[in-house]
Amino acid sequence: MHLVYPAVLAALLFSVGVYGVLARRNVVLVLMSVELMLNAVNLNLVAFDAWLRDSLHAGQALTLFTITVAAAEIGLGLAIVLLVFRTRGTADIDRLTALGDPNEDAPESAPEAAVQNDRAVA
Amino acid sequence: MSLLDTLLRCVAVVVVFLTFPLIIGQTEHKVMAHMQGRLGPMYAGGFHGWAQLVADGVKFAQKEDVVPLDADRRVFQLAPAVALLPYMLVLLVIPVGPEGFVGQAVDAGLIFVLAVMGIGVLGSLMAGWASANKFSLLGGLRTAAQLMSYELPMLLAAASVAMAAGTLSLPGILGAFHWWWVPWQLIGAFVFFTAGLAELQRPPFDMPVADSEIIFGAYTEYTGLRFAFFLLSEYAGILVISALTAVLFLGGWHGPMPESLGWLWTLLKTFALAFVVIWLRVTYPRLREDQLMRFAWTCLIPLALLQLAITGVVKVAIS
Amino acid sequence: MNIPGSGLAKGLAVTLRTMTKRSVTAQYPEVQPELPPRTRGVIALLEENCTVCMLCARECPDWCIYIDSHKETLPAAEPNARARTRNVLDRFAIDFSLCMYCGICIEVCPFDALFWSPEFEYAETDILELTHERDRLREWMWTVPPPPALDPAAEDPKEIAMARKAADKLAAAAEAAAAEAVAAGPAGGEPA
Amino acid sequence: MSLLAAAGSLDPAARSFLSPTGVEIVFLLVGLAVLGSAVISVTTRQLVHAALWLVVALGGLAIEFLLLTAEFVAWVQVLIYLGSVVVLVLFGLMLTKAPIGRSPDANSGNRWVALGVALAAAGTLVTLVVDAFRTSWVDLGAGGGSTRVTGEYLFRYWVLPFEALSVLLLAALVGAIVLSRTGKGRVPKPRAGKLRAGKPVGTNGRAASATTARPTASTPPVQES
Repeated sequence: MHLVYPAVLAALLFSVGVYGVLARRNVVLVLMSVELMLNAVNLNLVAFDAWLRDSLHAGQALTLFTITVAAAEIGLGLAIVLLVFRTRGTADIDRLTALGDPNEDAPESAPEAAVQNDRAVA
Repeated sequence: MSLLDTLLRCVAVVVVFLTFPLIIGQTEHKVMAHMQGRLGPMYAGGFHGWAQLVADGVKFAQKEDVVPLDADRRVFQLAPAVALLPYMLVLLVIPVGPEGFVGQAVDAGLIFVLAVMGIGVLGSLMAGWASANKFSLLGGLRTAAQLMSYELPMLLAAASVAMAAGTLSLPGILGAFHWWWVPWQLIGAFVFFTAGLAELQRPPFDMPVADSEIIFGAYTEYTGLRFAFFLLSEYAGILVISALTAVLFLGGWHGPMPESLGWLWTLLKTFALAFVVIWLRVTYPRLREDQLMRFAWTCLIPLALLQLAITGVVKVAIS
Repeated sequence: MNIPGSGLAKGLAVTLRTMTKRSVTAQYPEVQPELPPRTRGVIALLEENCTVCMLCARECPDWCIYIDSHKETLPAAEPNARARTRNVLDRFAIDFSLCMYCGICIEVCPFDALFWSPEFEYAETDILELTHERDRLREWMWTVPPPPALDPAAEDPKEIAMARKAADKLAAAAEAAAAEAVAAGPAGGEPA
Repeated sequence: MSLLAAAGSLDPAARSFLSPTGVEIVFLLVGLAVLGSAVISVTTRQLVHAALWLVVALGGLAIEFLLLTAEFVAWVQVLIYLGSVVVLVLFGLMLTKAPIGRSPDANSGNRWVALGVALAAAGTLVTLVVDAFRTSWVDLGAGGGSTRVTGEYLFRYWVLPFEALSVLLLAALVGAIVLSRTGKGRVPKPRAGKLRAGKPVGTNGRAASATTARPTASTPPVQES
């Protein structure tokens, strides 16, 4: 198989995930987009593992580790989301700007800030 | 493996998938009735109502297929298929007898089985959310919570067997089986079977479909054939769990008879376990939601870990 | 003493034991129930015994028995005798929508024309059809079981007891007479 | 997997993009399905539909893993992603009251910026990848990802990271439990609806607990969701 196919698919999937992370307002949807990006990485890892015929199978091992980490991440992420939803009554990241600098609290910059927070959590 | 062979195996699996759940269902009708001092169905088909479930199927097919106005149409209609198909896939890899008497031998069969069974939950979740009914939603949420909790002990118990056999392939596990595995893996068998019951939402773990408090959980709004699919998936689930327990913990085709009759042993053990499933349903009352969770986290998981430790110690000791 | 899980095992044992026992369900339409003797099903009429005395209709607490009759004159059997009149039953009906199965009619009937029949399948779709006429009541007569045998230890019925008493008395008197005759024989012979 | 073995042993002359092997065709078709469902998943306004399309995408990726002979990884993908992660996501969506039908506030205002960034990223990455790996050929040997192989490399060469992961999982478990515990009186009761305007977050929890403690106070009691 041409290596290009999985590589391009992974690149496109990653871009779709990027779009999702940037464009979504609901935290759960953002988490889902992060999952897509992680999966794109997994696909790359598996494909390159098959290409390099690595005797240590570093790619597949790392894929397994990524999947595990993703499971832990989604568990923690959802716990945080639910906690936020319970205390704030919303799962909308544009409105979770309490930690932002009030002087720079322009509506455009809000999602990025929240995404940053989210990344840090993940 | 030729095409004809593959085709034959698939047809066989489909036939098993369509008939065995009915047999289990009929057995449940009769066994439950007799355990309650009743007779159960007696009319359909003449002899002791053997065709009751066929009649039920005809009845379901005649009913109107209602989709609630506020429901999410597509998801609502797709949910029964999502609930049903995984069990069929699982049946494909369960070995019945020695020497390739299996739909399709998969290298990581155990993982495959547990992974695919996990997808079946999605059907209940979809149904619960898409019905636009608060009882359905509650049922869906309970399903999700219960399934997440019981998946863990089930996996751990299965891992214990895989550890003992040194392989994840189901025929491989059976190939390594010795009779003394039964006492060795007894705790694991208990955990696996109980967690399997909970995965199927069978009584006494039927909180998600508790009819006396949330009507029928995620399936409240379903009628006709789609409802029948959910029921079929429940009975197919009994078949799968019983067969898996028989294969993993009771030695599948092993028994005091020539190997050519091994499939008989598998079927016998499977149906004996299915009988136990029905028996438990008749005997025990439903667990409350918090009891359910406590049972999973404070009883089954420690037991499963204990079994893993025992397996490890014995494995090291005998090698 | 109290092993954990013994209660669970006990529960399983109970259901398993119940399964092995005969179930209590009655397969009614296929298998007729075994009714006890003296079952009160419906009231059957033995027309031939009825003299239209109207006692039953009069005693019935809820007036559910309807009787119509006419008189017939029988020609005299003998030349000197009078012609006799006789009551002929035209209609005998019981409205089972009113009947409360008290059985008073059966008790009061002096000629044994009414009986309890164990028949109970007489449901109708219309309440008016529950008034059953005499032909139906006569048909039910065939379902009336023979009266149960008397208890061997029981007292004899009054008639029999009285008849037996009379017979015993007669026999005793005859015996006494015979004994007297025997005693008188030699005594009478001696002086002779 | 005999098909895959055959694909791997093709001679280099046949490795043209114009004459794809069977595996490649299947890979492409499944890849298109994955990509399409991923796009729907990030664009649809129906929240639960997004999660369900994510299921399709992740399931398709499992098939791709199978085609790349990483059998064990594929089943783990199904087990963890489809069986647990998506169920958790759906659980979260239901708990945060995902409505049936479109939710107007699924997307934020900077969609076009996001689209631009995504397209730029896609363009750069695809150009780069195509340029770099145009001629690379993956020889798909059978059994490259079987359970035996996986077990061997995982427990022979990767034991330490594996153990570290278990610690991470434990930490995540404990963290999730701590986060979702409702301590007595400390964490405010759940409530629905809108944010309390003009109230700093830091005092929010305390304020809510104060209101629940004194229901006769002038502030209205917190509404339960």
